Amino acid sequence: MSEEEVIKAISENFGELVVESKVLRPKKVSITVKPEGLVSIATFLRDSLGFDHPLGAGAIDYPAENKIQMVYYIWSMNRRMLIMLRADTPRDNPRLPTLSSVWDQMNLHEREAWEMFGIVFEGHPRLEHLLLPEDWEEGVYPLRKDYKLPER
Amino acid sequence: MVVSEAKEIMRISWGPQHPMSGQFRFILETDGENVYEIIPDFGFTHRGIEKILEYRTFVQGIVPFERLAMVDAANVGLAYVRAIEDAAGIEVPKRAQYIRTILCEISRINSHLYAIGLAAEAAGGYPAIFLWTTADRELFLDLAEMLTGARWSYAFFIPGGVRADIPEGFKERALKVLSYFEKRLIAYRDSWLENEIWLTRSRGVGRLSAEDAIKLGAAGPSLRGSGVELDMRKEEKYEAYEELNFKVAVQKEGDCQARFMVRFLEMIESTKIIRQALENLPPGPFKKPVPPKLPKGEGFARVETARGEMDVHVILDGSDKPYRVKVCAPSFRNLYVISKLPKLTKILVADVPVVIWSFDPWYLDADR
Amino acid sequence: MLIDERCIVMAELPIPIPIPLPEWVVEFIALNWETLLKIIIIPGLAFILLFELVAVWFERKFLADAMLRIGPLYCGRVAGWLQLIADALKLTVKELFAPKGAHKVLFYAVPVFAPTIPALAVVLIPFGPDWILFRAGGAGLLLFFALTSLIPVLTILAGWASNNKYTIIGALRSAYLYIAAEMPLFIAAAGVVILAGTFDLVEIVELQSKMWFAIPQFIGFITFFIAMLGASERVPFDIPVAEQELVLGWRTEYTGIAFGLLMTVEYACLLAWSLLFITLYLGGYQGPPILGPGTASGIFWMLVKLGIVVAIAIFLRVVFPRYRIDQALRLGWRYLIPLALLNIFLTLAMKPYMLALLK
Amino acid sequence: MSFPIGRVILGPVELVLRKVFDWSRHYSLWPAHFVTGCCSPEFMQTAGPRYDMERFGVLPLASVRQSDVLMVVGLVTKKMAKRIKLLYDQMPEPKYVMAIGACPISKGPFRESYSIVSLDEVVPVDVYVPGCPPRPEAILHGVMLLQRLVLEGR
Repeated sequence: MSEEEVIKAISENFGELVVESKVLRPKKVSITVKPEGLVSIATFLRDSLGFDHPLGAGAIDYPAENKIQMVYYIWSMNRRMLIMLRADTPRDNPRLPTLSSVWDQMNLHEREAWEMFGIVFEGHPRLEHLLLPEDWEEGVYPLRKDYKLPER
Repeated sequence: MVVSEAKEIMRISWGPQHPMSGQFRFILETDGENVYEIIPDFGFTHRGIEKILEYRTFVQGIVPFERLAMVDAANVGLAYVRAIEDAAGIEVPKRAQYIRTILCEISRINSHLYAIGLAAEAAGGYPAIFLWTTADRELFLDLAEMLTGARWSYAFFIPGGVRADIPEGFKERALKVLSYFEKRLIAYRDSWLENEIWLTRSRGVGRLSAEDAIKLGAAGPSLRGSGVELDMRKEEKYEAYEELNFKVAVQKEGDCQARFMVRFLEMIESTKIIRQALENLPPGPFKKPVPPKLPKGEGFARVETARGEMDVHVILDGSDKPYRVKVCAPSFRNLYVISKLPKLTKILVADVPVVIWSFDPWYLDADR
Repeated sequence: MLIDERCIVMAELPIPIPIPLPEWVVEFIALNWETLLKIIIIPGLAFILLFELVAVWFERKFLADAMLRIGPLYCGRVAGWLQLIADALKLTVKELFAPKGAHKVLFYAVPVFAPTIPALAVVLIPFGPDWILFRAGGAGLLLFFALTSLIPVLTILAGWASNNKYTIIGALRSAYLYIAAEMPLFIAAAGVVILAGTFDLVEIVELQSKMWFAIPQFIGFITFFIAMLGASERVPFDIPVAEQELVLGWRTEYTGIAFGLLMTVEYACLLAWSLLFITLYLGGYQGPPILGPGTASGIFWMLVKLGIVVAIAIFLRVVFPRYRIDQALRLGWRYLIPLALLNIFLTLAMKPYMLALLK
Repeated sequence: MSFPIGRVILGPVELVLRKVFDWSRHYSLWPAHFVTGCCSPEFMQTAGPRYDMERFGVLPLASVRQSDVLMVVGLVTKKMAKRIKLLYDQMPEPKYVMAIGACPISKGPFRESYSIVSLDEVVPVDVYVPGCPPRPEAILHGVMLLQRLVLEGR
């Protein structure tokens, strides 16, 4: 099956960098990676495994495990398969290498993740507000779990 | 303010208050005629829906979620509901799947009519086609109102099935509307898609090659207009699309005309789908009871909305509210492709409305 | 201004004037009541304003009908006929202000002077054998073209004075389009002048008593109509006022009555050009004398033909989207001008046969 | 104190003129093309053939300069609020504001969102049209209410 081939190919080339990889659904693979190996695995995915169509990227906040997980959703056009590339960063000082060099669409997604979660992407050309108004006060990240909505 | 003295490039704001810009702002860098840069300015309609959903139970969350792309509320609502069902492993009865397919296709035709109408308006104040499509949309709004009780935001899909069964008399009325609509489609094709001035305005304008479309991440008709065959209804085979036979509309040229031809052919396919779904509508229950608290889990749904493929990633933590909902909106990707287009082809100031509306972005969908 | 030689004694005054006017006023009216009538009523002020109201009302109703809509309905109980009067009155009451950086003097000068130019151009058109306000000594056509070529100057002034990026682009486009549309107009009209041998509009119309110039000058007829649409900025050439791209083109910054006056410019241009089109190609006031021999049937026929031509121009707005500016210019330079030149060569070559046809 | 002759002579004339101009203003309310939220398809339907807005003389125009009514259709975010304030100031004087949809009135289905404001905090509003989205008949009813308001000479 093509899912196992992909997982096998990745674990061979980047054995220790891959934290965990499993097949969620037929044709949907999820791989959790250490932040240092993110860029190299991403370029490997795009060039050799054919994952060329980026769908989106978002972050998930786990205050219990004190980590923020960034998820990249990439679709491969000829394999007809979706991969969820995940990377965890500590919650207090979230830092991740940028993937906008690999898929240029990630530029916008990373800006959104920065303003909503506070993840600082090293090497990102222009980390500015995307969805929030310009005068949004610094340090307040709305999508984090500890940001309670005003009325509730 | 002048950006670079050498080429006297000035920066025009295609502001939120502009007949063709809708709720969005593009900053154009142009020297009066050629456009060198289209910079999208997001955030004018950002409501923070992903945050609001974390405070709403599953059934309550459908109402704000459908506001993502109100024109195509059924498909968008379906994405959220399927994500929850995927996360909790809920099976939907056969009849509910057929009813869902019917409403999704009605909403798709609605949305494509809106896109074609506004494109005719963008091409040059061509009011007749814009108002004709508005008139035809009224018919489909009446159909949706008869089925669900609401014209736009249906909130008709709930985890486990559909809120109500098909009222009797709906089938005859739907068939009447569809036969009338097929005649209207021929009228649109003759009077507009083959209109000589429209062809000069859209043929070869905003050309997007297949590799660029894939690399930049275009979605839906914008992708299929460039010759890439990717339709979630065929990939994911969700709801009743597996048993119904229909073709995926694909065009090769990748310019504005091709994108609209894709939408036009998709409308023809949608009418066929509705007819087949109405013909062999299976008996049986239309809803399965679902407990309010769903077990812990992670679900991912991909639905082909009228604007492209919407992916919803839901994470449940055992309570009656979702822990986190991540939406990958098609219009967000289309707007990104628009911002990269001036680097791929030559675009004039007069072309900008036609090019923008050929991608049919829905700005509320992009801003979430 | 040529005053009529026939001196009418006050007694024969057709309309008894009950109002106690001073002596010299009655004398003045008695002397040239006919010219006053021309200035105020037919080719003059009232006609242009009335045409403006009727044309805009007809356009809104016609467009609405083509779009399966009803259009203005409740403002006048019958078919919304009072709608335009309501709009005009409302515009007079609106607040007038100029944008911050605008050049105040020029900004307000343009709406005042702009409508006068097409109105002046309408003065030269003959509505009857002797019902012409200003014959311009036999050079009516030349003065007409001289006047109408002033309009792009004012558009650029307005665009520049409004100190807004959109208006500058709109004004420049209007200038490009006007040049591309004016050339074919001159050359096509030259064809008619060669055939008629004179610039005087009255003689041109007299020559068309047996057969209109549209038939011998058919290529010129088509070119003139298309170029006329371009010159009066009707669809598919209404690029300078392209709502979708440039908000309202060079008229964006005007509010209240200034905007109203600039709307009259657009429709007065359409009126002027279609009147010229009728006199040159459709036989002006020629037509079977229905309301008696004299000027009455002439005026009647002019109005009928005007209605038809304007209705066609308005109908085109429903059917066609808009050309891009470079496509419109290409159409103008690459197709219209060669066609007009071809028309001149044909008239030169076949002039004797055409004249035989006309006699 | 001299007898206000001007008031006595011109009083009735001014009254008649006011009546005429109010009549003309209430029959030609030009909104600007400005949709800010998800109710925009419903606004297009109201301008469409079945519920034709133009019967009341409501003709959407391109720029705010020539408009009388600022029809805010749909939600108002903080970023959009600045632009709405800017637009409201640019409109010529006898101007009105119509809030169409539940969001401009009371933030609608997103009431606890962090980036939405209700229209009252931005500009003075004359007519509220509730509904999410309001039916075209409701929008037309709002237009009629505004016409009655204009007739009273507000």
